[in-house]
Amino acid sequence: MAQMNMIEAIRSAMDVVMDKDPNVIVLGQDVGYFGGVFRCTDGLLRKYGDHRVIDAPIAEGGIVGAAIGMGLNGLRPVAEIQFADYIYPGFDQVVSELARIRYRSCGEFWSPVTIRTPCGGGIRGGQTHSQSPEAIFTHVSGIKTVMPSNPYDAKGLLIASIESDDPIIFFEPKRIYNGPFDGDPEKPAVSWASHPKGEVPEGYYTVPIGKAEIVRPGDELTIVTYGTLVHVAAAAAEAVGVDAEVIDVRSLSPLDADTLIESVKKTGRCLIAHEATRFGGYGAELSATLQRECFYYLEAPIRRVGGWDTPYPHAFEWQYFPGKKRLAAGIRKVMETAA
Amino acid sequence: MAQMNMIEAIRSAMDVVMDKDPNVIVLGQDVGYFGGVFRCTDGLLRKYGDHRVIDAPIAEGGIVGAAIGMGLNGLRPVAEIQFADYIYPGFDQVVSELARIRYRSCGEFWSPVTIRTPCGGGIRGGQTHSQSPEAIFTHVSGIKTVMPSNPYDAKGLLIASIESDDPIIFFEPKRIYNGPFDGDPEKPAVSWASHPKGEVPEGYYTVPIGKAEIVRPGDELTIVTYGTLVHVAAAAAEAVGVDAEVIDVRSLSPLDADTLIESVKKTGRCLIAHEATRFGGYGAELSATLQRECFYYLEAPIRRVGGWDTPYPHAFEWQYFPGKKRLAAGIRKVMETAA
Amino acid sequence: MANKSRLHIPKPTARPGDEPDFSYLDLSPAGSVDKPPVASRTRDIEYLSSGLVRVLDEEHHAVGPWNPTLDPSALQVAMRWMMLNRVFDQRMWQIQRQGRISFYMEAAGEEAVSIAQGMALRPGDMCFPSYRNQGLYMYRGMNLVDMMCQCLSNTRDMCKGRQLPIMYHSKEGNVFSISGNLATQYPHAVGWAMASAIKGEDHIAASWVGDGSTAEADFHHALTFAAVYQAPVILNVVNNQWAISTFQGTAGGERRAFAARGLGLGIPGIRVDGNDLLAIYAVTVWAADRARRGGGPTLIELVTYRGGAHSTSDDPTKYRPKDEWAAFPLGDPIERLKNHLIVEGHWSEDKHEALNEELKAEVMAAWKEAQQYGTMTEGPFLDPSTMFDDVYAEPPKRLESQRRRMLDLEKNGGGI
Amino acid sequence: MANKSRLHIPKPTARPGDEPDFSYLDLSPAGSVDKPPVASRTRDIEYLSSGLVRVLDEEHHAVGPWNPTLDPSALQVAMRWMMLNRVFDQRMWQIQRQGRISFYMEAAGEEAVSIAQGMALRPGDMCFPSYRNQGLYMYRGMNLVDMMCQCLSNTRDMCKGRQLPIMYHSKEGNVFSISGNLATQYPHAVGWAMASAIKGEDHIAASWVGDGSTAEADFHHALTFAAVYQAPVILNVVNNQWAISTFQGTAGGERRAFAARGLGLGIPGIRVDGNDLLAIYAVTVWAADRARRGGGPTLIELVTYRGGAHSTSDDPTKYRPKDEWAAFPLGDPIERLKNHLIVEGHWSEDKHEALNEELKAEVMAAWKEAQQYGTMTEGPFLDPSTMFDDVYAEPPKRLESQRRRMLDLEKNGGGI
Ligand SMILES: Cc1ncc(C[n+]2csc(CCOP(=O)(O)OP(=O)(O)O)c2C)c(N)n1
Ligand SMILES: Cc1ncc(C[n+]2csc(CCOP(=O)(O)OP(=O)(O)O)c2C)c(N)n1
Ligand SMILES: [Mg+2]
Ligand SMILES: [Mg+2]
Repeated sequence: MAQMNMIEAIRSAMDVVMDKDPNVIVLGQDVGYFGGVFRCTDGLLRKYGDHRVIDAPIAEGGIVGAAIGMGLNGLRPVAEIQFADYIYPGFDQVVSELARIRYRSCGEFWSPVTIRTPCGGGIRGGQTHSQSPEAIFTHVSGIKTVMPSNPYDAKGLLIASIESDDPIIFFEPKRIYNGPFDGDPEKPAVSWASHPKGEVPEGYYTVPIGKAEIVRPGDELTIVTYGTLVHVAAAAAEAVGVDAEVIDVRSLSPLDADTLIESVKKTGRCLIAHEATRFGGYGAELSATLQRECFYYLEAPIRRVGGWDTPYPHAFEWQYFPGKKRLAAGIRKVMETAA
Repeated sequence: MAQMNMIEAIRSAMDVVMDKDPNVIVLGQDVGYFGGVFRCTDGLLRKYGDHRVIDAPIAEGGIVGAAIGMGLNGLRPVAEIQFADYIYPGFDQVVSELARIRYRSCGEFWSPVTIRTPCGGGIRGGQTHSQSPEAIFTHVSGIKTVMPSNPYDAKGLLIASIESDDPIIFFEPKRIYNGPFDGDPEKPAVSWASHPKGEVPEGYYTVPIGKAEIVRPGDELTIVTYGTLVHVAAAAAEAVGVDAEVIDVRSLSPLDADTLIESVKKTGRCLIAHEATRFGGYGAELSATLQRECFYYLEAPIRRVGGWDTPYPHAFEWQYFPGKKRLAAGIRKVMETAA
Repeated sequence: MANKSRLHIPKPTARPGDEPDFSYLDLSPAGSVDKPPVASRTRDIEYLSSGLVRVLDEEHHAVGPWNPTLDPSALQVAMRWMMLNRVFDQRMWQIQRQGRISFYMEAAGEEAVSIAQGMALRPGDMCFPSYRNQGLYMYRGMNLVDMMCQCLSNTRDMCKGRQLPIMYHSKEGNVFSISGNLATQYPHAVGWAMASAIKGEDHIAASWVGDGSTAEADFHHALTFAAVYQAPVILNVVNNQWAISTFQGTAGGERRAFAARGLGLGIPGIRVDGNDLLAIYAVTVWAADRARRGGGPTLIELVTYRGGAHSTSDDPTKYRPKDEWAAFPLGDPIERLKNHLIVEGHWSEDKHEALNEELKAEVMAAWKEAQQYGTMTEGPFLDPSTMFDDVYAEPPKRLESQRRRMLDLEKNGGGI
Repeated sequence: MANKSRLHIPKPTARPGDEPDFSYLDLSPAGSVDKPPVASRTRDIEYLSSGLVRVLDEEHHAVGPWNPTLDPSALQVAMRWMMLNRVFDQRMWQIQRQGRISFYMEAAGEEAVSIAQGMALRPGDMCFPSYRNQGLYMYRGMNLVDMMCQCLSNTRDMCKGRQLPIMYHSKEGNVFSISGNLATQYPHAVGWAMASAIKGEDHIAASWVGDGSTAEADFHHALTFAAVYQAPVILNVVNNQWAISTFQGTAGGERRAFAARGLGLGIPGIRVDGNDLLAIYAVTVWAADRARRGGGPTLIELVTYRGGAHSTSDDPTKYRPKDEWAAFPLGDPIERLKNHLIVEGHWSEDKHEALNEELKAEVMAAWKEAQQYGTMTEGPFLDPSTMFDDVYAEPPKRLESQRRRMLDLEKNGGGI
């Protein structure tokens, strides 16, 4: 098996599906000749030609709208939005069209668009290159929302997304493109080479959409999280010395509630963590569902750790980012409380 | 005091503030000569002239963007988006600009725009004239989100919103424009005349943003809701015969968590209800906050009743709408469960 | 020019109580606009965006270079479709007024748009219509009973009760599904056309928006993408002078025709008499031919008038003169084709009247049949639990459990 | 025209390894474009959108009707600002390369845009710039130390560490705050200008976007609103030939100049040599005058070249020839003004060199001073808890409690 970082894994996913299915095409800003500002589409233009890897004008609404039209005509478009923060100009096409065409036409028309977009902070991008807007999309019926936390899942989930007949927003936590990150920016960068999930098959495989993964089994506490924070959570649990079960949600909608519920029933305690602004974030949905389903098993209130309810400030991203320290504090809080 | 329905109360709010402050202007589709498709701006053009009541092109992004610019130049714009379902084309201007200008310029620039928009179903409007997208906005730091449930609050909150230096999304539940609605579409329409909150002062007053209201005191159960469902919830509690405390959240962000927490601590049981799609809805935030703060007081899991996780279907709106029956079932569920 | 900066507020020439005034419309006489070769460069055919392509002259003859010289029989067929469109709309409007459907939108005065363009396109071409293009669905094979069942949200409703009346869709007829959000279909058409070119097929796409909707972002997105990739697409702006209560000037139509909107991107524009079936047919064939031969997009502005209210929820007497339609200088598309056929000896008032009655009967018969599949008040009724279908191809589990809870609740009031 | 529909993929004339090729640029000789009265009707001045207004000729003389005949001293001042812009950018670029700031964007090759337009506008006019208009902030009074402190996110940072470097704002100078989202400032400018007209003031607004950004929805919104209300606004498109890796053709610039984008709405467009300070100044004064006198909006396309990388995160050698800038036919704005002043006898190579050294010293001195307010690695540091300020005018309680928790956590690792 090959070693890949997340960029290579994502590129490999597109390569594998494009090779297999001539209807798969890629479009987005700078994805063609240049290979994408994060290099995720590097080499695809040379291999598949300019009718399948298309540099688009700077108009996210146009990219999503045109991709929908292509999908209606039998293609399987993979659209890149350069930063998740820039998906808003295309929001109407996502919510009112992409998510709704199958429903309103009773299945006669549909468009299997996958929208890939890098999200999250930690690269000193400031407030418009750091957002994690996943909660906004999970609330929209008709689309699915996925966020991998490692190269293996990224490739398998992306292939599954592209092949899915449902429209999917595929969030890529850019902080971990090049290596896992335990939340401590002072430590030297780690590469995916040392991580088991950095081992990625060259060829075709899928990771099913709608399945969470227990990345670290444990008995005392369940930490439900996704994206970059999967790694931070594991490190924080380690640091606190709690036998935490860390669950990577991976597929935010559809949500694999069963896996989460089972774990929380087992541990009786739950911490939810994400990078996005906490108020009205996706963690609220997780908390609401888990408290309802696990009420009689809970020994302490479910707590959420998230980004503060402010924009993501450039200079203070490490104070904003819910890092190891904040997660550790959260873990302690959930553990301390007497049952 | 005058009798007003919600349309008249909203119109009166704009009238009162426009009269008081020459910088208040109104813009939107069909708001001028015609007076708005729901008549909320009727008469304002004649009274204040076409430089203060402005018919806009059909471009929600342009309306919000231009309103922001006007606000930056000292005006206090009240923008109407004809249906909440049509706010999405203006989403980027709301999230990336309106909500963020004060922050990114450290208070040097800001624009006090109020966006009024009718939301919710129950008027046979089908999936694009029925949505309640409030959750999406409550997740965005930098804007405030308000939804009144009666004429008195509508006027007082709208005046407070227009006068606020913060940008505000002001949702108007259109099902109750003309009268309160207990969730039973078969019953003859009721007018606001018979409702105490249909009594509205002609002149200036405000209802503070950030304050929930206990609309029906009770001891056995807390129902937290807002908009149209305030009336449905009260009727459902009546029907079930439970001594429920019904709280109208009114201001979704900022949230008056204290009032809610106090009530739930008192009753030990909580049902949350809203019309929007449940998954990832605003009810999730309410539930997450309340379970954390009231954990040791809860005698049963907090439950949420919402619209189903589908688009709002035209012919089945009463099956989609969380009506009296569904709320009653929810109440029973929360009450049944042994502590 | 004034001497200080000022806000200009566009005002229609007439409001209720005023005399209708269409002096603002630039009209050219029939036959006066040259017809260029399809392969012309955009810069050489800018005149098409400011003139008005017309074929039917004041004496009802078909004249000039754009005369498509269609067979009289083809024109009679076209006539029939336009009349059917109108008769259907009138009946459905009444039906809405009787409270038997919840909503309706008519195309009165604009029927030539859908019928002429329907005729000019090939069956394999894909249409992305607006809500006033019901004629396109009809022309492309949707039967009246199906349309009525959609409006009734009954057991035969193609939309299974999910959509507002008139929001049809036809996979078979290659006519896309209507959206509530204005202009969103425009970039879809461009993307569809791009895909056609990518796949090496020669099908083209066409889309329609109203004058008011040109202000939306998707109008710009569509034009930009169409120009950049030279997509084989026809982008139509149906300028019926009014959005809801605002006139075309509020959408930016005061200074330059909508046909000129793409010129800055190198997209040729043609302004055509939207009530002249022959002219519309001719310009559409021209644009389709150009697209199919690799000439890229064309923007067509169809100058017409919204004869009726915006929708059944609207009351136009509140914002425009009652008799404005009668004063519209381009008349009524049905009358104009009728007069043409009559002067050419292929039609008569009697035949017209007879056809009208025949169509009324056809529509009435359809209405009878449609009601058998259910009405708003009488069964059979659609199963409401179908509302959980088609949200996804592979639905999440929670939708299934919500469906069960809903059914449970319908039955015995239990569960949430 | 081909014989079948096809997808056109815009391709730049040269990629790495190719000879630079600017043959696609339509150039007119200096002085060759007529200057119309400000009160002209849009349709009579369409020629301004296809020609290229230039004042400086090949021999460095100022010629033709657009020559603003500015005082030599004014030109020397302009020269100084352009040079300062460049020297500042070069220094900050180095500083970024040394890892002492996180990010930077330079305006190399485009300095004339900000300086000439800054000169042409009045202090009461409001500017809504793009991220490449740092020259505007400078010209309108922001001092270098403040700009550097912003880039350093230090204790004197006007943005309190919230914004990426270069995202300045100046209330005092009437220059708006930079957004990360492209083109969003365009409708703000239009709304601001509308408010000015509503209030009966004669201040105008101006905004800038790049060629690539014209594809965004807000470009269309701004043009539509500006045209409809005849807002007193100048909408500038800085066509520096490149977005990031895509050239201006990918934004729809292959067939028609960006200056023509508003013609379909009746907005006059002027295409100007973006490296000719005199020409830019002249057209901007013309457009400002027109706006102030009630003539409404003007779209100005400034034809220039992005001399540097897109940003410090970019490597342009990956997608365009290394020597493309040197081959750009409109040269370098600083060189051109220098040569003009020299041939007119108001400047010399020596003076130029001396000024350059002086400016370098000024920038170095500023850098020294700026660092005293803190750097990324050395204090004093901003208080991170300021991140909770200014989210709202009246903040919700939860922000206060989050601030407390954050401080608590910073101190003793407790609480969440
Ligand atoms: C995004 C969006 N904004 C607003 C509306 C409300 N609306 C429906 S139709 C209409 C007027 C459209 O006018 P026009 O485009 O001229 O089409 P016409 O009705 O004349 O055919 C408006 C404002 C909508 N449906 N979608
Ligand atoms: C809405 C949005 N989409 C994408 C981007 C990413 N982006 C930043 S600059 C840029 C290129 C802009 O090119 P142009 O408008 O020509 O301006 P220039 O950099 O040449 O001055 C892109 C794609 C963004 N900042 N915002
Ligand atoms: Mg119209
Ligand atoms: Mg550029």
